[in-house]
Amino acid sequence: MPFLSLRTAALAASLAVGVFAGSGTYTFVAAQGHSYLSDDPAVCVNCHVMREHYDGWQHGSHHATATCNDCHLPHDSLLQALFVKASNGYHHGAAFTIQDFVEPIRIKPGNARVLEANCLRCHGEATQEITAHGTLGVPSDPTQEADLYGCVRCHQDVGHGTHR
Amino acid sequence: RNVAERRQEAKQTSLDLVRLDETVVDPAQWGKNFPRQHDAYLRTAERFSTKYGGAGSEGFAKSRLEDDPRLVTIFDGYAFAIDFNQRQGHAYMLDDQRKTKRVTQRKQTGACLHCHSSNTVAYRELGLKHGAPGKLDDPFLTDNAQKQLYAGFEASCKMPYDEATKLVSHPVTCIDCHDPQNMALRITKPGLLDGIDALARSEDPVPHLPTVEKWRKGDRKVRYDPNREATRQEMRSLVCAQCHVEYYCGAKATLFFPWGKGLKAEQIEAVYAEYKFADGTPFSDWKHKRTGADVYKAQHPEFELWSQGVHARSGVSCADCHMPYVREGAIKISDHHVKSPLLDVARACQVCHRFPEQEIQARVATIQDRTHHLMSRAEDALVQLIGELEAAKQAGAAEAKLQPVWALQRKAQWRLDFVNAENSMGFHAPQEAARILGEAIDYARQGQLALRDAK
Amino acid sequence: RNVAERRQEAKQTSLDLVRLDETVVDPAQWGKNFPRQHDAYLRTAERFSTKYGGAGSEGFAKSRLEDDPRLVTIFDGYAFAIDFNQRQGHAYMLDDQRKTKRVTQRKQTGACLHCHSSNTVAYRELGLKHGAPGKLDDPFLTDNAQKQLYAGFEASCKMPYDEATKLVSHPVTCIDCHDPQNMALRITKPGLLDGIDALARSEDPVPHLPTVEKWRKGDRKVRYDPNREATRQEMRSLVCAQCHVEYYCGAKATLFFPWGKGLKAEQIEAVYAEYKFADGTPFSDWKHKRTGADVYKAQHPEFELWSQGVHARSGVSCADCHMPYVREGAIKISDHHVKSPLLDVARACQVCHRFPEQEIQARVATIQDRTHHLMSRAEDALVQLIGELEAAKQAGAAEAKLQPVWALQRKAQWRLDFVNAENSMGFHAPQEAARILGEAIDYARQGQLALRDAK
Ligand code: HEC
Ligand code: HEC
Ligand code: HEC
Ligand code: HEC
Ligand code: HEC
Ligand code: HEC
Ligand code: HEC
Ligand code: HEC
Ligand code: HEC
Ligand code: HEC
Ligand code: HEC
Ligand code: HEC
Ligand code: HEC
Ligand code: HEC
Ligand SMILES: [Ca+2]
Ligand SMILES: [Ca+2]
Repeated sequence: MPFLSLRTAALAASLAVGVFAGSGTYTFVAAQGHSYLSDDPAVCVNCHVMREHYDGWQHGSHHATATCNDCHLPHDSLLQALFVKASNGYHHGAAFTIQDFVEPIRIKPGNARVLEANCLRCHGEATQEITAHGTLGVPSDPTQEADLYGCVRCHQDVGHGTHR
Repeated sequence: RNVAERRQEAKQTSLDLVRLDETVVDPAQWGKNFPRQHDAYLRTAERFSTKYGGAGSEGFAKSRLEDDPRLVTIFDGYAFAIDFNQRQGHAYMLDDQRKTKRVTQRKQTGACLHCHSSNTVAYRELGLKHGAPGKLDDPFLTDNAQKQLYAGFEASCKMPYDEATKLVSHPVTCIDCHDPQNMALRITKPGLLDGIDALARSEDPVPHLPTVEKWRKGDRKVRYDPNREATRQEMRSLVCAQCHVEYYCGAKATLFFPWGKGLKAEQIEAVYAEYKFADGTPFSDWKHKRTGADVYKAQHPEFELWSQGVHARSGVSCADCHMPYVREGAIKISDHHVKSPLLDVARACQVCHRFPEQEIQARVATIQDRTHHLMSRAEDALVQLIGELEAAKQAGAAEAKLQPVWALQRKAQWRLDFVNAENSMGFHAPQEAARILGEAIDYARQGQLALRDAK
Repeated sequence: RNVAERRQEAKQTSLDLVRLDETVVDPAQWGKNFPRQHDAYLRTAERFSTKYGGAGSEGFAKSRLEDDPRLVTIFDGYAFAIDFNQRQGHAYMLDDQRKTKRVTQRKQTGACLHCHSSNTVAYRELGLKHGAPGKLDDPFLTDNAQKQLYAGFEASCKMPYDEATKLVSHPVTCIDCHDPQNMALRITKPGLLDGIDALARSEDPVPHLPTVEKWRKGDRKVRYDPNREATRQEMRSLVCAQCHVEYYCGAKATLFFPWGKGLKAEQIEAVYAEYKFADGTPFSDWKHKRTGADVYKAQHPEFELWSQGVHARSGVSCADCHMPYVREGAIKISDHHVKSPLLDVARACQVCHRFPEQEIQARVATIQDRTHHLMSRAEDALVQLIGELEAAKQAGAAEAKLQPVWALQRKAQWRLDFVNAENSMGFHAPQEAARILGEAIDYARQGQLALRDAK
């Protein structure tokens, strides 16, 4: 996965904070964007649009072993985690308020990369042989949908149970 | 709208302004309690088109006869040769029926109304007039109410269309699909209640209707009744199967769904082949004008074709695709603007299929184009057979020589029509549609061969 | 086993006991570093059968001719009428080829070996002998290595089979699919390298090969080379497409894959229809013995049919189903026992399809039964045409009258064979298989009609 340099991350994080401090404050507070600062899955459902994903997670195979943030936040550096948290928190809060997101909600390529890194964080040993000659992961061709590849191409239901 | 408003909305989903009961037909009344569903319901009056769907599909005429004049030859002698159009929204169903030349220029019975109007109450009122027991506000599932329904249904089938149509005033409405007490889905049309019972008694595997399979394993003493047995997910298809099915509804027998041997094209054909009218004559829809063959007419077997597809097997219902959930504020409701899913791929398909909209559209187009292409091939073969059969008849061929060729025309025509009359252009079960067309081609060509060999 | 033991195992997955390079053909050597893959690879010698798959499918004879004698009529005059068997595991490919009566009783060229042996090294050695530059241990993707490969390939195609087969000693092995340096997949067979380039230059949409679509948008100066362009996921199908494809490999031209117009049955037919051999004669595989028609032979177009299906469009590769991941101890690897997925539905299908195994088997059976049924119908039609055409010829019909009927036999036969020679009984693209068969029926019957009309 592409490595966010510390400097970029720090810069971006402070930028994001700046935005929250300004026009984003109402949104962030009202839409309970601070949910992102907790590791408790229950806080994600402060937004009703996260209800299905929460319910799905409760029925999913990883319910006992992984919470939302174990899969959806980067774990290689605290700063990066904070940055993703802040930018997702801001983005989702804004999206929720303006209601400009498209349903069904779909994970975005950047976050899919984060997700896959987390699969490997826990299952890296088990999969080392199949990943030895290159990641299964996000395709080199940007025109391809990221979620068609990688672990989730087959294990789509590990996080949230079956969709169909 | 801001977040505070949205919270508010979340709580306002079901108003209780009007007391709904078994006598309220007018959807506007129901709409007072359920404004969102009602608003969408009204939008079935909007016109749209997709490549092969909707009223006047892209590049096709609204009149299916103008669009494909071969159909005039194929239906010659039958009402469908005068007037046959692309379907459109539910709002039009009653009007379109009243205005079609099939009704204005041909005699039809009240049976037609079974699928083109809100008749739950109309049937019961008529039933009461014909001596059925109880009162109109008896709950629908009581014995009395059911007797009213059936008595009215049967009486209406015996009335001339012009008279019967005066008994109704709405296209399908809330009460035909919903229990006014709790909005649960329910089946109100006798055609389906009888049809599904016949299906339950057949041997045909129905993996997509698990409660039918379950009923078969029981003692079978009480008939299969979807209102008692069916799961919610099954009901999400069965409410549509009240109408989107093959049927017989001519003057010689009460309307019925021919499912006693199963739902496949050849199983339905076999039911008709064995069927005798009350007067002892063998079943047929009409005598083909040019060839003299007794032939069958297939109408919109959406439920039957869907039954053969992988969606049905996977438990995907009609409502999942044609009435997908839409978010209204904090809650999700069913989109009561029943329409082509291709107009709303995000909600109708992408909840299950993680592919871009363009890709999903392309998949459907691939399936439909294949069907369309093969169907055209089958039509060519059938039209050639009809032409040659007509010529042989005119040349004075003996009936004994024509008989086996008629049988082949009947088989070919039935299969072609099964796919053509179905409204998804093969999408509901792609391989099955192609298989049926392959057989249609075979029988039509065999007919042509038989004619030459008979000479 | 406890966690510590599992950890232990995890580290032992990739041993480094042997130095692998471009000269190591023997899989046992590779197996020292990759014992799990090698063990499974050896198990391709196991025999099995499913309803329609494997060697001697359930209820079907191992000999496809015994199983269905109509094929003897259909292939009359060609080697396939003498000997044609169910496929079996990879372990048998070289042996089965050496022993088939198609080789022992007919003259064949070395081209046959392209898909039945490990020839990556054999080609290069032969190429070096024929003057290609460089050395045998040049990395495979270097210019020199590629020149060796092509020179050897072409030389081998000109050799008689008996001589060429002495150059090889293994069925497909590790080196034919893998780079010895890093085990990445690679394409080593010239047939595919040329074929996919021809495909890239065609107009046919290939949504399942995104890098081909991408290449088409570029300047096209350098030819499409899967070893440079293809994604890993594409490679998981392309390594199989080295062999599981339709081809020409007779004496009159070097082996080629006919993809210059696309991958659909009629596009391949169009390539053949335009093709002229070096001596100027039009393309055909053989002259049908009974009818005199010049006809084409289809062989195992698995890649082509898969390309038309929804799995290909969804990015599901051959390896996903035929070499699913298995967990061995603490690690997961690709199952190198390449076989029918129906023998391991849990791994091959159920990660993606969360339905019970029985349900998945039933879905496949439904698709395959439909195909089988329609195929049988098409065969009947074709065999009748052949019989009547033979009779007409014997009765002395003029060639001018036979010509159009021959064309129809060719079309019908090509389509029937396309589905029959394909090895999934329609599963790889159910609707497409049925469409092709529908056309086969039409052309066969049209041939019969033409014969009668010509009289
Ligand atoms: C075991 C890992 C895991 C856990 C734990 C997890 N998820 Fe997910 N999440 C996934 C996967 C896998 C996907 C699907 C990505 C795909 O299919 O491309 C996903 C997708 C999503 C999506 C986007 C919807 C979509 O289908 O693309 C949302 C929203 C989401 N998760 C929210 C949550 C929330 C909220 C929680 C905690 C309640 C949570 N996730 C817990 C693995 C996980
Ligand atoms: C402020 C309301 C809100 C909260 C709280 C919330 N989400 Fe979301 N989330 C949204 C909205 C709105 C979207 C859709 C954004 C879009 O598609 O543009 C979304 C989308 C997502 C996605 C997929 C889209 C992407 O950008 O990849 C993931 C994954 C996700 N949320 C995870 C979480 C997790 C984990 C939590 C709790 C830690 C959480 N969400 C809490 C509103 C929220
Ligand atoms: C926080 C650690 C963690 C993360 C992150 C995680 N897993 Fe797991 N996963 C586990 C544990 C623990 C188990 C159950 C124990 C076991 O059998 O190994 C498990 C079980 C599984 C299983 C077997 C059960 C099943 O659902 O079939 C699969 C497959 C799997 N994980 C795939 C994934 C994928 C794919 C991802 C990323 C989307 C992922 N995991 C993310 C820890 C994790
Ligand atoms: C092409 C499909 C496919 C892809 C891609 C894939 N897997 Fe799997 N995975 C499987 C199958 C099939 C199994 C079951 C193997 C078995 O039962 O022997 C499996 C098993 C597993 C297991 C073990 C589950 C158990 O029962 O202990 C884990 C963990 C896992 N996969 C994680 C991953 C991760 C992480 C990735 C990405 C690097 C990944 N998989 C990519 C198909 C896939
Ligand atoms: C998996 C999704 C799906 C399911 C389930 C499904 N359909 Fe459809 N249906 C479609 C698609 C796609 C079309 C083609 C629409 C078009 O061409 O615009 C279609 C077309 C139709 C049409 C013609 C619509 C038009 O606008 O021309 C009717 C009527 C219809 N379906 C009824 C039904 C009924 C009744 C059922 C259940 C028995 C059903 N469908 C189940 C997806 C579905
Ligand atoms: C009472 C009978 C009846 C019931 C119940 C019924 N339909 Fe219809 N449907 C019709 C008729 C009649 C038409 C054609 C109206 C016309 O063309 O005037 C139609 C048209 C349609 C169309 C075409 C819409 C368009 O705009 O082109 C679709 C899609 C459809 N129905 C789907 C469904 C689904 C899904 C259900 C169940 C949720 C259902 N129908 C229930 C009788 C019914
Ligand atoms: C079993 C249910 C059912 C019965 C009985 C029925 N219809 Fe329909 N009708 C439908 C459905 C569903 C559609 C929409 C699908 C289509 O157009 O194929 C439809 C469409 C129509 C249309 C619009 C499209 C067209 O064909 O021109 C007309 C007009 C029509 N019906 C007239 C009649 C008449 C007249 C009768 C009685 C002879 C009749 N219907 C009986 C269910 C039924
Ligand atoms: C052709 C059949 C049909 C008609 C007519 C119909 N509905 Fe529905 N309705 C459905 C189906 C299918 C559902 C989904 C039920 C379920 O999932 O159990 C539904 C669900 C509902 C619900 C439950 C919430 C939701 O949206 O899922 C309400 C409320 C409702 N309908 C109101 C109405 C009203 C008011 C009318 C008349 C204006 C109406 N319906 C007409 C088929 C119909
Ligand atoms: C509720 C879930 C669901 C919905 C909604 C749904 N599908 Fe499917 N679809 C499935 C399942 C399940 C399969 C069977 C294969 C599988 O198990 O993934 C399938 C298979 C397919 C296939 C391949 C099978 C075939 O018949 O060719 C196509 C194409 C397809 N769907 C298109 C659509 C389209 C277009 C829509 C919307 C109009 C749609 N689907 C809506 C679940 C769904
Ligand atoms: C989605 C799963 C899937 C994919 C992808 C797939 N196949 Fe298959 N294949 C099957 C099934 C299922 C059968 C039928 C097996 C049987 O009848 O036992 C089959 C049959 C076969 C057979 C005959 C096997 C036998 O034992 O008789 C061959 C050879 C084959 N496939 C090769 C390929 C090739 C080459 C590709 C890629 C171009 C491919 N398959 C892609 C599922 C798949
Ligand atoms: C070098 C050519 C070659 C390559 C590469 C190749 N195959 Fe084969 N395959 C064959 C031949 C030849 C046979 C038949 C052997 C026989 O019957 O003697 C065969 C047989 C099979 C069978 C039937 C097995 C059985 O036991 O019935 C399957 C399944 C199959 N191949 C799938 C694949 C898949 C999947 C790939 C790619 C991962 C692949 N093959 C790569 C040539 C090849
Ligand atoms: C383009 C690749 C390719 C070429 C060239 C090729 N084969 Fe095959 N052959 C295969 C594949 C793949 C199979 C397995 C699938 C099947 O049996 O249809 C196979 C199967 C066979 C079989 C076992 C099944 C049967 O047909 O009896 C024999 C024997 C055989 N080939 C002989 C030959 C001969 C002789 C030649 C040369 C005239 C030849 N092959 C050329 C790919 C090829
Ligand atoms: C017919 C083609 C074919 C042959 C022959 C073949 N492999 Fe593979 N192999 C594959 C495919 C496909 C993969 C999956 C690669 C990927 O996902 O990138 C694979 C993967 C591997 C991997 C990576 C780990 C894994 O299991 O996914 C190793 C190691 C490997 N093979 C070793 C071998 C050895 C050793 C041999 C010879 C005994 C061999 N292979 C023969 C097709 C083949
Ligand atoms: C890596 C994922 C994956 C694997 C492995 C896989 N499938 Fe599928 N399958 C799909 C997708 C994606 C579709 C297309 C419909 C959809 O989007 O769900 C599909 C569609 C289907 C369909 C309906 C389409 C059709 O062609 O009729 C059937 C049946 C099916 N799969 C059976 C199987 C069987 C049997 C196997 C194992 C031999 C298998 N699949 C393996 C992903 C997969
Ligand atoms: Ca009918
Ligand atoms: Ca060939």
